[in-house]
Amino acid sequence: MNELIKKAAELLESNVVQIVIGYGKGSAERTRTIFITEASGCDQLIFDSRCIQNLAVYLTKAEIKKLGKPAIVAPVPVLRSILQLASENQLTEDGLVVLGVTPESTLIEFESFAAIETYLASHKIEIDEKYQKIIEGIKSMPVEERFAYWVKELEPCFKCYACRAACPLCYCTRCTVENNQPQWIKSASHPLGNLEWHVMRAMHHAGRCTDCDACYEACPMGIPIHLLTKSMLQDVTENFGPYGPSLNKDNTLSSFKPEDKESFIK
Amino acid sequence: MKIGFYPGCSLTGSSREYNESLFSISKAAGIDLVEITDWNCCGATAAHNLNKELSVSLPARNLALAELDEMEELVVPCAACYNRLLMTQHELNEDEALKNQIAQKLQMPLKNDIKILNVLQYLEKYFVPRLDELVKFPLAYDVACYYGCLLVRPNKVMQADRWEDPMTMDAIMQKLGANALDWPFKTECCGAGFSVSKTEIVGELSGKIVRSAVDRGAKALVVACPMCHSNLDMRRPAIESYLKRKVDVPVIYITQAIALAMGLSPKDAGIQRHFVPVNLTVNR
Amino acid sequence: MTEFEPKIVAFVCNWCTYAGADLTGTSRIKYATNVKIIRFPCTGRIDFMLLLKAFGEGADGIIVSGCHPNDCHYTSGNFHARRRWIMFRGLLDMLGIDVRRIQYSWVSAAEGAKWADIVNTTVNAIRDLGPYTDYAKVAGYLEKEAEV
Amino acid sequence: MDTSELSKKVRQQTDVNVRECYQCGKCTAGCPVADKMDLRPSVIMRMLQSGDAAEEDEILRSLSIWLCLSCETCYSRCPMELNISKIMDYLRQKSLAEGKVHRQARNIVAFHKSFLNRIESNGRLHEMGLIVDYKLRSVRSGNLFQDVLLAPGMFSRGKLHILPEQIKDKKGLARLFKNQFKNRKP
Amino acid sequence: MPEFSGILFLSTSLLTVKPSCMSKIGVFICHCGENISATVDVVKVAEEAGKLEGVAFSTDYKYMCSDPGQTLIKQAIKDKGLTGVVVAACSPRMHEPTFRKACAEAGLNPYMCEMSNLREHCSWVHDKSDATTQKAIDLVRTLVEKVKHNKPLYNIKVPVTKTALVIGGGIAGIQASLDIANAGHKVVLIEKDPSIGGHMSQLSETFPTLDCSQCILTPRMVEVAQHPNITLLTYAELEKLEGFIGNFKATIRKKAKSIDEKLCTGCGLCTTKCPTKKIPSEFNTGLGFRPAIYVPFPQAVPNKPVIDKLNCQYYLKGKCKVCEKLCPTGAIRFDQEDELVEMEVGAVVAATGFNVMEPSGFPEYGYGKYKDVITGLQFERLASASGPTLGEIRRPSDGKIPQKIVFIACAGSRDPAKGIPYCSKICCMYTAKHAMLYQHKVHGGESYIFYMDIRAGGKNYEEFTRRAIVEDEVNYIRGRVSKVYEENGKLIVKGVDTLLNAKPVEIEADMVVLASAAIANPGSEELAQRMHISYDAYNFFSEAHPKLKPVETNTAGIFLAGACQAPKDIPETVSQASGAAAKVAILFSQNELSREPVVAVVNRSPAPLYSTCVGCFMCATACPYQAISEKLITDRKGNVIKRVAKVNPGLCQGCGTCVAFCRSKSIDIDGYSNEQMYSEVMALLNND
Repeated sequence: MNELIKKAAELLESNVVQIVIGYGKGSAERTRTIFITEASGCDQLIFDSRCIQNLAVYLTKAEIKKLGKPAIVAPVPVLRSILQLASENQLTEDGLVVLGVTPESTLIEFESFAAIETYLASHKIEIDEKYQKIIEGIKSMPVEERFAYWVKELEPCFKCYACRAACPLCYCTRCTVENNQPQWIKSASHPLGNLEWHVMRAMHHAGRCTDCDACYEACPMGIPIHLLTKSMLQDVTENFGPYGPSLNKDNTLSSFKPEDKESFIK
Repeated sequence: MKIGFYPGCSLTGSSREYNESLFSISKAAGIDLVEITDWNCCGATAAHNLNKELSVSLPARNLALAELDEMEELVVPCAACYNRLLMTQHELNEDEALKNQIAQKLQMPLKNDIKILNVLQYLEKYFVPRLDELVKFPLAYDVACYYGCLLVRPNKVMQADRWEDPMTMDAIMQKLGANALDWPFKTECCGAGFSVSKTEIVGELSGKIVRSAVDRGAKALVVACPMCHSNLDMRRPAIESYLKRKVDVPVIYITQAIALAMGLSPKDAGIQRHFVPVNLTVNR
Repeated sequence: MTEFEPKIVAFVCNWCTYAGADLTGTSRIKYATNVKIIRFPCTGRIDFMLLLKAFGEGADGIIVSGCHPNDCHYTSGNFHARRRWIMFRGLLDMLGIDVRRIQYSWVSAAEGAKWADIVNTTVNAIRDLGPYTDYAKVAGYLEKEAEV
Repeated sequence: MDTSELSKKVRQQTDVNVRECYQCGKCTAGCPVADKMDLRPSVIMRMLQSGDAAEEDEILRSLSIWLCLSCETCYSRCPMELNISKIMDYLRQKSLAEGKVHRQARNIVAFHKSFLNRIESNGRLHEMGLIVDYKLRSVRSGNLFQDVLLAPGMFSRGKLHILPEQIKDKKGLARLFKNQFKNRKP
Repeated sequence: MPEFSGILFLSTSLLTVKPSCMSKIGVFICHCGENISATVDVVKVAEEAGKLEGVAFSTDYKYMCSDPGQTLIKQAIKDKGLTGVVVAACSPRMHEPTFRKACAEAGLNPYMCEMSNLREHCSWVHDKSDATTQKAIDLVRTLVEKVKHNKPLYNIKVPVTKTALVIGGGIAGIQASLDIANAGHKVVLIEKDPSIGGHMSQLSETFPTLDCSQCILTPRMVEVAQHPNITLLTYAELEKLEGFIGNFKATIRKKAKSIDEKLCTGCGLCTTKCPTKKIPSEFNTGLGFRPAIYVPFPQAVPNKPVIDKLNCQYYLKGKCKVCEKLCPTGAIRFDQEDELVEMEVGAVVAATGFNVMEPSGFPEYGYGKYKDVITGLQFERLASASGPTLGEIRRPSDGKIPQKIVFIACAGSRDPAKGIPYCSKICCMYTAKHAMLYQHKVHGGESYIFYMDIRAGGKNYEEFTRRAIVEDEVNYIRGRVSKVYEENGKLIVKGVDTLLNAKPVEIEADMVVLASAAIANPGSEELAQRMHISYDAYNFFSEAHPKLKPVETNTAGIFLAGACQAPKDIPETVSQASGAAAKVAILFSQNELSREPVVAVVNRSPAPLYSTCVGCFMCATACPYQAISEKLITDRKGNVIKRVAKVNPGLCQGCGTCVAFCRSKSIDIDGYSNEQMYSEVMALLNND
C-alpha cells in the first residue's frame, strides 16, 4: 500500500504526471474515486477488495484530459480496459502512467502496454459459475418467456445512460442514440426504445467488453444488463476461440476467418 | 462369436450345398451363425412382381424377428433374399408412414437399423483378414467370378464396388491361390426367376455367360447366389441346347471354394450335390 | 378470416442474391409475394439495427442473403457479415427475440431456383410461427399510449 | 400434350416422371431380353409419354412387362436415373389387376401365384410343392413335364424334401396376406 | 488522387433539412410491353404512387426505356421541376445507367434517379393478383422514400493504366492479345503451360473446312512472340489480383523453368539426351512420351525447354545433370526458384479455356480398361500429322489400323447421372469430323456414330454433317450405347437404334472413340475467386448479362474470352476474344475513368467537434481495400487536435462494411446511406 502512495507522490512531485486517479475512502464501507493533483494528497490512496469501480473510464473523459498526464491505479479489470482502449487507439503509452495493483494489493509498474498484455495473459477473463448458471437458466426458458422476462427487466430503464457513462469503452463523442438522422432509437424510454438501446449497447461491446460489470454497478434500477455482454462473451469464446483484450487489431467484429463456422446460414 | 443368419428357402432346399459350405467354413473359423427364429420367405421375385405390399411386408417380418433376437448383424447368403431384405430396409427408411403401417401389421416393433451383410461382405469382414492363416491348399485354377444382378444393382442401395466390374470375389479367389480372370459378363443377368417358367430364356442368357467364361479358359465359375447357381448348374441342359455344344465347366459357390482351400472335405462343402460334377481338386 | 400473410423483408447484396433473384425472374420461377427485397451493395453493409427496425415496424420475418463465402464481390464483406450475424443471433436468442424469424442464406447470381426456394420455405416457416405479436406488443407501446 | 392417366399413376406409384426420358435408348441397349420383347423399355417409356389411351392399353397387354427380369441394368445406366424396373413392377401389377396379362405370360404369373400360395400356406417355399402347384396351374401352357425330368435329380442330390417346412406363427403370417391396404402413396 | 473532402463536407454535413417537404419526385411505371402489365395493375400503381407525400408527378407507359419513354421522363423533369425520379421497370442491373443518363440529359443529377424492380422481382415471379399489385406499390413507395434522401453525387475520376493482362495462351488469349496490341496498347499474356497454343494446337483438322489447325494457328503464335507490345510469360499463373478497373495490381507467379531463357538458344540437345524419357506427353494426351526436360511440341512458342521437376532425376534423386553437362550455352539452372512479379494493369481478359472430362465415370464404356477406347481429343492426336502416329489412324493397343470404328456421342454431356447435364456444343461437329477424317484416311473402313441429336447449328455445319452421312457414308445410329466389352480381340459395342423400333444393335469394333464432355478447367473456381468474378454452377465464368454483356463480367475491367465462359467452337471463341479486346480498347481510349461515386465518407462538422469519428480505426481493419487511413486535424500552430478516419475515394469500392461497423455512425456511404436504407425499411413496412 505504502509503496503505491510513495510512487504516486513521486510521480506528482517530479511532475511526470499532473494527476493521479485512484481509490479513496468513501462514506461508510464504500470506496470512491479520487483525483489527486498534489503529492501531499497521495496518502488518501487506498486499495483493497472493495475497490471495484473501473477507473479506466476517466482516461477518455475530456475533463480529466484537460488536467494533464494522468497516473492511474489499476487492478486487473482496469488493466483490461486500458489494454482494450490502447488497441482502439484511445491511449498512448507516453500519455499515461499505469500503477498496477495485484489482487494481493502489491504494486506493479508497467512501462509498456505490451507488459500489461503479458501480465493479463495469466489473468484471463472468466465468467464465474454463478453467472453461467443464471445465463443457462435464462437461455433454457421458452423463447416467449425469455422475451417477456427481458421486457419486464428492461421496463424500469429510464434511459439515464449511467451504464454508458460508467463504461470505459463508451467513449464515442456522439452516441448513436443522439443521432437523429436517422433517429435510430427513440429517445423516450418506452419498451421498444429500451430494448433497442440495450441491444445496440450490447452489440457495440461485442468482442470488446472486458466484463468489468461497471455498467451493472452503475444502473440505478439494478437492471442485469451485464448478463447480455456476458452471454456474448461466451458466444465469442465458443465461436472464435479464447477471448481477452489484446493489442493486435483483430477485434472480433472488424476481423474474420474464412473458416469461421456457423450452423444457421442456408 | 455369434452372428445373425437368414438362410432363405433355397438354402434349405435346392442350394443346400451353399448352406453346408457356409456353415462348415464359419465353424472352422470359430463363427457361430444363429438362425432367425421362425423366419419366413422373403417373397422373392413373385411378391416383387405381383404384390407391392407383400414384397415389403414379408422381408420386414424377418427384420423385425431379427431385432427381437437382438441381432446387430444379419448375414444373408442368398443374393435374392439379400436384395429383397436390403431394399425393404431402404424403402421403409425412406417412407416413415409405410414403416409404421407395416410394423402395425406385424404387431412387432421395427427399428429397422440392423446391419445386413451379403455373403461377400461377410467374407470380407470375417475371413479376408485371416485367409492367409486359414488357406491350407491353394486352389490353383483359372476361374471366372460371376456376381449377377442382385449383389450390385441398384447400385445406389447396394453400394457395391465398381458395379460394372466388381472385384471383391476376384480378390478373395486370388487369395485362395486361384487366378481370377478378367471377363465382361460379371454382372450380366442369368435369367433369374425364369428358371422354371421361361427356361429357354435362362438357357440363352446363362449360355452367353458360360460361353464367355469358357472361351477365356475358366476352369470354374464362382458364384454367390443360389438363383445364378441353379441357372448355371441345374439348367445346364438348356444352356447346352442353346450353345449347341457340351460344356462341363463346374459352377461353385465362393464358400465352397474357401472350404476346399481350407482343406475341408468335399462333403462338408456339399460338392456332391451339383448337377455338373465338380472336378476341382486341391493337392494335399 | 383469410390466412395470415406474413410480412417479410429481405436484405440482400447487389452482386449475388439480388442478381440471383433477377435470375429467378428471368427463369419465371414463381414464389410468394410476401417477401420484398431491399438492395444493399454487400452483406457487409447490412446494419444489425436495420433488422431490429424491421421487426419494430411490424415485420414477421426477415431474410438476409448474400454471396457464398469466397465469392464476395468485395472479397470479404460477407465474411464480416457472417461474424456479425453469429454474434447478433446469439444476443437476440439471449433476449428471447425469435431467431427462427431470421433466415440467413448464401444465394449466388446463378442460384435463381434456390432464391425461390428460400423465399417459399421462409414464408411457410413464418406462416407456421404466426404473426410476431410478442414484438408487436412491445413496438406498439407508443400507439397504445397515444390512444389513451 | 398433357400427362396421361397412366403416366400420372406411374408418377404417383413410383416417383418416376416419364417426361424426363429423352429417348436415348440406353435402357433398351442394355436390356438382356430386349430382343425378345414386343415393346422395348425405351418404347414403353415413349408410349407412356404419348398419353394415348390405346398405347397404354397396349403396354398393359404386352409381353415385355412380364419378360422384364428386374435385373435393373436399365436403371443403373439411365443417364436420367429413371427407375424403369420400378415402373415395370407397377405395370405388371396393373396389368394383372385389369386382367390384361399377355397369353404367353400367363405361366409366369401362374408360377409367381403358386409361389405366393406356398408361402401363404407354409411361410416358406417348398420347392416340391411349388413345382406341383405350378404344373397344375400351367397345364394350359403345356410344359407340364418339363421339370419332371429335373425332379429325380434333385431328390437324389437331397435338394427336394417331400414334406414342406412350416413356420410357427401362422397367424402373424396370415395377417400379412389378409386385407392389404390399397396403394398408399398420394 | 483528387481530394474530395469539400464535397464530403457538404454531403454529410450534420445539418440537413428534412428532405420530403422539399422533394418533387417523379414516378414512372413501365409496362415493359406485357411483361409487367400482364400481372401488375400498372395504372393502379401509378395512381397510388401519385398520392405519396413528395411525389409531384406519376404516370405509366408501355416502354420507359424506349426513346419516347425516356423523352417522357426528361420532359417531366423540365416541366415539373422534379428533384428526384423513380423508374419502376426492370432490374436496375439492366437499365439503371439508361435512366440515370436520361435524367442527366434533362439537367437532373443522375444519382437522384432510382429504379424499382417491378419485373424480375415482381411481375415475372408472381401471378396476376391484388397481392402482386400491392407488392409493386410497396416497392415503388420504398424507392420513393429512398430518393427523398438521395443527394447529388459526382462521378469519381480515376486514372487508367493502359496495360492489359491476358490470362491464358490458347486461341482466345492469342486473339485478344494481338487485337489489343494492334490497337496500340501494352499486353501481358500469361500461360500456365510451357507453350502457348492451348487445345487448338492439339487439333488435327478443324470443322467445317477441314483445314489444318496448326497451319492456321502457329503463325499467330509466332506473331504473339514477336509483337513489340506483347510481353509473353509462359509457365506463369495469376497469384493475386487487387484493385479495380483501370487500376489493378496483379501478382504473377513465374514457375521455375530451371533454364535461363536469355542464354537458351532452343537447340534442343538437352531434350534428346535426358535419361527420363517415358513420361506421358500432355500434348499427345498420353498417347506419346516426353523427357523430363522438354518442349511440349515442335512448334511450341517459346521454343525453349522447361524441366519438369516432378519427374527430373536430379530433383528426385539429387544426381544426373546430364542436360547441364550437354548445354552448349550453360543455360540450365537447377537452383532456379518460382518468382513473384507484381504489375499494374488497367484491364484483365480471362481466356483460360476448358478441359476434357475423363470418361472414367462411365465404367460401361470401358475407358481406361481397354486401350482402344479413347477420347475425342486423343483421336485428334492420332489424326494429327504432328501426332504420335504421324497422322495415321492406328489403335493404341497394337498399332493396327482399325477397320471398324465406333464413335459414341454425348459420352458425358447431357448426362445428369454420371456426367454433366448441359450440351458441350462442339461434340456433334468434331465427331462428324472424326468419322470423316477416318473415312478419308482408312479406305474401306466402316464408321458408326451413336448419337442422340445432331446439333449442327452454325455456318456450313449442317452441310458438313450431311456430307459425312451421304458422301463419306458414315453410319449414324440414333441411340445410346449401353456397354462396351472385349471378346476375342474385338470391342463389342451394345447399342440400340431408336429409329428402328428400338432394335438392339451390336457392333464388333476395332476401336471406340468417346465424345467426352467439355468442362471447366480444374482450379477455375479458385481463379474466379482470386479475380472476384462470379462463376456458374459448373464453374464456368459468368458473363455480366446473358444477352447484352456476353464478354463483360460483374467486375468492371475484367472481360471473358472463349471456353472459360462456356463450351465454344473456334470461330465463336475468336469472335468473343476480339469482342473482349474491343472492350479493353474502349476502356484504354480514355486517360481518366469516371467511376460511380458510391463510396464511404467520414462525416465532418464545424469545430470544436470536427467529426463525430473518435478514431478507433476498426473501420480501417475491416476495410478490404486499405482505403481508410488516419487524418490528423491540427490547429493553426499544427498541434494535433484530433485524429479521425479518412476514406480514399479512389480506393474505396463502396462495399459499406465500415458503415455497418461504425458504432458512432460517423462513416456513411453515398448511394446507400444510413438515411436511405433506414427510410427504405420504414417505407417498405408501412403499407397499412
